[in-house]
Amino acid sequence: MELTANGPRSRSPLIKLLKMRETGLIAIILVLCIGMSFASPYFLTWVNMRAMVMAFAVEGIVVVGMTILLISGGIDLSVGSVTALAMVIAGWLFLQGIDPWVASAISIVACTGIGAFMGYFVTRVGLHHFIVSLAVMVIARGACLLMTGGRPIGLFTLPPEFKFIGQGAIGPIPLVIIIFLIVVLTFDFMLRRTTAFRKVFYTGSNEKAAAYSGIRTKRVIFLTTTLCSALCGVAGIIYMARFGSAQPTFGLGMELNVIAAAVIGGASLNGGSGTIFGAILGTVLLSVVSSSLALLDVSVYWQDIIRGSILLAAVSIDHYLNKRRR
Amino acid sequence: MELTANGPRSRSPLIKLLKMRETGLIAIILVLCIGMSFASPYFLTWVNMRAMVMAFAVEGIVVVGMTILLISGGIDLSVGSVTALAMVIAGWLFLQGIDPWVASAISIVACTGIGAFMGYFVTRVGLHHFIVSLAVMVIARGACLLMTGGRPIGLFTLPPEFKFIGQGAIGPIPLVIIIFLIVVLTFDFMLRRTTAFRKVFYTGSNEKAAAYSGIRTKRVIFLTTTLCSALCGVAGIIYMARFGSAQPTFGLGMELNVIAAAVIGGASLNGGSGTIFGAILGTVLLSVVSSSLALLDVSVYWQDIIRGSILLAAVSIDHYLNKRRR
Amino acid sequence: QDTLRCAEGETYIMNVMVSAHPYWVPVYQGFKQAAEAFGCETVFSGTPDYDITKQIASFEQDMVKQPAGILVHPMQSDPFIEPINRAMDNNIEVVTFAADSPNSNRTAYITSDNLAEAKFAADEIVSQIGATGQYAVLENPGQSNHDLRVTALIDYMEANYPDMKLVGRQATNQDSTAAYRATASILQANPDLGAIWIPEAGSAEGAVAAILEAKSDVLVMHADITPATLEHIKAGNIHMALNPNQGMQGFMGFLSAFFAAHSEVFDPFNDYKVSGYNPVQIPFVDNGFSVITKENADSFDLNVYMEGRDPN
Amino acid sequence: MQEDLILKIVNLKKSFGPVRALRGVDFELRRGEIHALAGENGAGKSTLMNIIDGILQPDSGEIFWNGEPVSIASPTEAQKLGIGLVHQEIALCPEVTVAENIFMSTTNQSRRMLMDYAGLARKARDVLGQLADIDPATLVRDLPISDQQLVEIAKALTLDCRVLILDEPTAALTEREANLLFTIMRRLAYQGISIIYISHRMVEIFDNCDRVTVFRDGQFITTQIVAEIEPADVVNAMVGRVVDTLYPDKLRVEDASEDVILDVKNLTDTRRFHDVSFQLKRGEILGIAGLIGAGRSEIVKGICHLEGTVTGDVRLNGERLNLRTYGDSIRAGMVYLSEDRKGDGLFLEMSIAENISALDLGLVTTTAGTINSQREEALAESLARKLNLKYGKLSDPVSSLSGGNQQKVAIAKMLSVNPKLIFLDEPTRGVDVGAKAEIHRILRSLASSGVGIVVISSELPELIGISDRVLVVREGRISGEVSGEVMTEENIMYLASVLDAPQLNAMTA
Ligand SMILES: Nc1ncnc2c1ncn2[C@@H]1O[C@H](COP(=O)(O)OP(=O)(O)OP(=O)(O)O)[C@@H](O)[C@H]1O
Ligand SMILES: Nc1ncnc2c1ncn2[C@@H]1O[C@H](COP(=O)(O)OP(=O)(O)OP(=O)(O)O)[C@@H](O)[C@H]1O
Ligand SMILES: O[C@@H]1[C@@H](O)[C@@H](O)CO[C@H]1O
Ligand SMILES: [Mg+2]
Ligand SMILES: [Mg+2]
Repeated sequence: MELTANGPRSRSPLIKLLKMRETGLIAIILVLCIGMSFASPYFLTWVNMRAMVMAFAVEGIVVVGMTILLISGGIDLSVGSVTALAMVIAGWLFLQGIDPWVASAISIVACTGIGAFMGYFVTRVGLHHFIVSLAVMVIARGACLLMTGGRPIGLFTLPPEFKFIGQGAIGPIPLVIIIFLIVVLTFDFMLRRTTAFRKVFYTGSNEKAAAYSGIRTKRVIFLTTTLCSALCGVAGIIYMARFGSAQPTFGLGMELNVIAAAVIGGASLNGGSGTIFGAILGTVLLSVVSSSLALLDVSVYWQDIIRGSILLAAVSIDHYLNKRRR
Repeated sequence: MELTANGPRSRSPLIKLLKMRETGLIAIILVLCIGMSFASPYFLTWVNMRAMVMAFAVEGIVVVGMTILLISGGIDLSVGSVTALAMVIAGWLFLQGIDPWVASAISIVACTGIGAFMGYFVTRVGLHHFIVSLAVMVIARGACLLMTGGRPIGLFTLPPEFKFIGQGAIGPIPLVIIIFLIVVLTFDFMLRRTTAFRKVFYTGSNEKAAAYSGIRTKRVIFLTTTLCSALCGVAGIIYMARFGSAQPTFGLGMELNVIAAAVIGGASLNGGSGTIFGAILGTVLLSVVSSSLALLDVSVYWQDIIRGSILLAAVSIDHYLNKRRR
Repeated sequence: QDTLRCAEGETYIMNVMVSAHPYWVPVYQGFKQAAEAFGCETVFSGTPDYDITKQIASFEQDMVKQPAGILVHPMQSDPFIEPINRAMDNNIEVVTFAADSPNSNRTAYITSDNLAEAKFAADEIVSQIGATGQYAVLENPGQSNHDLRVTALIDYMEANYPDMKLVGRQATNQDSTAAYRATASILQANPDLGAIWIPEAGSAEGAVAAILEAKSDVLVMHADITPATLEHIKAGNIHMALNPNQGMQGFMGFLSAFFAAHSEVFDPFNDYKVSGYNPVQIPFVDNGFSVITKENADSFDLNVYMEGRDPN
Repeated sequence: MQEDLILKIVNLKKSFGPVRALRGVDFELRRGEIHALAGENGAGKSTLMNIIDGILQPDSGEIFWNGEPVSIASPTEAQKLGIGLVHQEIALCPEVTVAENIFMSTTNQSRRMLMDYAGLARKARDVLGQLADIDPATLVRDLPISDQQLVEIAKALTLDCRVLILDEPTAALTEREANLLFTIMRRLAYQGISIIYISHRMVEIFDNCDRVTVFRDGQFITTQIVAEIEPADVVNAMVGRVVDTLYPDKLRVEDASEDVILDVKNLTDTRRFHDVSFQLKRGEILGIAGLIGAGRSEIVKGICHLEGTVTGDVRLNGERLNLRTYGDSIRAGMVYLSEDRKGDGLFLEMSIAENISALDLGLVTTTAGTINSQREEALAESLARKLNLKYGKLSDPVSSLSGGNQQKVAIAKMLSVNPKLIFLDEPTRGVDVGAKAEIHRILRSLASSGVGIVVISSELPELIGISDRVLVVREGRISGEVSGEVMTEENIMYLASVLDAPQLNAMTA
């Protein structure tokens, strides 16, 4: 299987592994984990691992959408509020007596519509993703407030089969993690291997050259923008099932986290490069650092300083390793 | 005087005005203001105007730094926490018995140092501004918490001459507004007219071309990064004098506001273009919208929706006007 | 006018930051109910943002409308000194609630006693799990009432129950995902954790999810309430919540501002006439707090409470 | 004569990872000479120039400036020595005006605090005036690529330099502009300035240069006095074998067909061209000539629906095309090779293979909709071989290739889809003589096999050499057509610029 987005090669698997853009990140995460497993006897337990993955799994779905959007040359600041809006719409509809599955489907369609709305302003009106998604971030948050009066919607009456999405497990593995893995693997595969997604790379790499290759770049950008919001919709529904409530203030500041994960994982803010696998590693890195600080009960007043420093160090080391390898 | 950053032309002043990138924004703001002065008898009062300008004046200083940084091709997510850190450092030093002017000077130097630190990672290590400033945003916020234990520092004992910076007025005009105007006019002039600042445009427009012309582009980027943090330092000190306290949680989310203002005002996220004048108009636009909603007692649950929609509409109209004019 | 009634158009404003936060809803209802009783107009105002300069701007814009009084939740105390004093100088009575600006000239300050809440929570934890055990806290550094709820509890434990050990202290800043992550880690590191105290409800939602998933038997207590935590109380997942009686904050807040604005009905035995201050000044009102348990939970459903009421 | 050497390079080496771009080259430049540097694509010419200009650092070797050993650490230092370089790839600031671009390094070194925009504009107009009619106040991003090339040259001319390096400056210029440039070059040389001139056009070298140095595969081969040798000697030294630099045979009269491949009627886009009608017959190669900005590119882009909205009638192989997008055009078998490979021709940071397959991913797609990387590599490899592409791995980014090799990738991309009709806009821009001959041969054989070939070229000898018929465009209209005997440079120039007779005379004088 190909593991770097660019460049189909056929070498030995080991050399391939060492040549991957992601190898540096994997190494850094491993070093952190090994360090942690000495520092805390609880780190390497199944329960801890499970909790750590649960903490980023749903956000990871949004990271997938953001990464694809970044590759196409876009960006989306509205992910946090659109995810919240997904919960709110579905929760609100459910309270109006609509079947939760139908409510969820409607909500995901609505989020997809929001993405299309942004895509329209970007590709037809010609505005920059940054400013359009910033406006939509504010509007979607406003819609959350309007629909809830600012009050979280308690959804304890959701049927157990529905809550199962967020709280159930198949064998020892929570369903949330399974959904996350399916989304990640699917899109990782599609992005590396399918013709349709290759156009995303062309468009992000040089939009004009892509247009001169007959690619309908506006459509590509429209679709990646829409996809990102649709995945926010999916994430919102899973959060709702998991927390049994819909929170209008959910996901404040999520955008920076999600973009950071993608960028740490090698996505370029100028478009044209990035991998799902890398972005998820970026998510894992951020998450391992946070969880470790909590596990070691580092003083709250020190945590941010340490967290920021580790982030900076990790990114620098990764950059250095990548530069050396090339 | 030249009013567009790019393109020295010599036409009649009227044609120049109509050709300015900023004309559309000015028109939009005027329309909003005229509408508001009908909608609310309070809008056009001196006190309301003063409150509105006071609400963005200090942040406007940060907008100046951000705009210059954007033009050079950078971005800074740490502005909010660095501004807070400026307050905290100066306040903390003052409580240790250091003269407030000296404490402020040290604090501004420290912020400048933070900027230089980021500049180092960007220009020497080769990381992206986004990720470096994100890490520093977290670190600086952590430093605020560490130095204050998370509690605001009350600085009631600041001498009145010092508080005068933030609370005093010369005639009817608050000193804060005067400082803001001086900073804006100075940097606007420098950016348009001085050879030193033209290099910022060249670097941001095409770093390679600038380097080929002998411009030390890394130094330019280093300096714009440093300048932006230094201006955060200045803003932090003014806030401290104005509030008579140092708030460790100050400026959360400020970065998006500040970047949005610059982008609305025509700064490109890809570098190479932007004006201080435009960015300040962007700030004014955002501020007028917020203030108007508050003044009209629009239901809080509707405010965000309206605010986001006006933002999107304004940017679209401005874009349309600019496209037509060219 | 010799009776306590508002003149035509006499208006009182309630000003807050993060204006869409549900916490304010019952406060404003109390404010409005009191105002209606005296024939007064009310306005709910403030900024949707968590931004001190914006709140100050909105406060100053409130002043432009010359209301009789403003009930304000100052996002931070000292930055409000100057605006509050200016309002007072302009004959606008300013009352603070839930958070104070003690060095300003505000007329009154209404709040639940955060120290008392913390003390109550500590005693309750000990009464449930005993005086020897482990506990943890989540916090939101920088918001003073939340800080107080946490630090006061820790101090009180240290002073009164030296065998209670604080094993986890994480900042989760009202974010349920962060709270989930932090709680999960604390549980991992401390299998014998007995209780957790959370100064607000947002983090409590994430914490409960982690505790349920870990199938752990930790006693959860928190301040404030949301529909989700309310359900958890009903289901027994959360032991109890301390709610700072928002209605009273609004009701007393209005009365304090209104009385101060109508001080002409009052001629007390002191020096107010010669010294020139307002005779109706109340430095501090403790509006008490309610304890929400499985038994009384039904009375704390905000959605039920708001049915048929106008939020504005 | 040792003392008149201004620049001397000894045994210079430079590698990019495994690629050894320079394997120990020598080079000598005399004061006041115009010294041509020739070599195949990827021979290392641009690399050496970038080293002389301080952009790249050599791995080893020495540089002597006026006999003194120097190390040139940056473009600023090169400028201080008096070295000016016109880059092969245009490097201008798009958001900045022409005037400011031209004086960028002057501004950089200036001790003045304030910008003198009026002065800049005036001086810019003076320099530009020698070359073209470009408003100094326009933003560079609004200029077509050929005008940008002129701005680049103007920029170098303002440098107060003692060594001026021109790396393929005429690749996008028509002869008129090129001749203006040569006049300026000779004047500068007369004033004692030394010029290094890189070009793949032998005519230019033999008409204008004093000496010529040849590199091959990163090695120095020879330096000769131009007057003493023939173009064939240079080509021989470059390629290491004798290349048939003649153009392929034209279409023989008896093979001429009446089948019309492309039939364009009354094509108009209101802004840039009007009422364009012409036909392309089976087997012929049609050339399009014109001055810079005449509208040649716009016309063919209009036919392909790449830009703008056009009205008119286009028939391909007799069928009326109803295109809505360029994608439709590609599917109909009609493709366009852009004149601006960097701007809209290539994905510089993507791999060679990915670039080549971009035009029709269907060719490398499995039935499941995934990319078949074996097939993708095979496609790239066969075209790379056909065009003699010099590369390391097919997975290398295109940006790591030399300019001429990048152009070959762009051509490979067009050929990948087996088109029915190709519009080639400056197809051999920057391509070396050997490869050029090969490309001409390929074009001819495609034409013979029934593929329609339309070539736009600013290099008239090439256009005449390869075309069976040439259309001349002037100000958005077809001003005439030449073929056979009358297909001469004079006639084409006349048709291209008849309204500009004085300049035509000056040029032919
Ligand atoms: N940045 C780079 N990274 C990797 N290889 C490079 C880089 N720049 C140049 N090369 C390689 O160095 C060799 C020499 O390139 P150079 O650009 O000097 O050729 P050139 O003689 O100027 O060719 P052309 O006539 O096509 O412009 C080529 O093989 C090229 O692929
Ligand atoms: N992006 C653009 N914006 C404005 N005008 C343009 C643009 N592109 C081209 N033009 C103008 O359109 C006309 C035709 O340009 P075109 O590129 O077709 O010329 P050409 O004959 O192909 O010559 P060359 O390619 O050698 O410059 C010119 O006047 C040119 O200045
Ligand atoms: O719990 C706090 C309240 O005490 C009030 O400060 C408003 O915000 C809530 O989160
Ligand atoms: Mg070259
Ligand atoms: Mg052209």
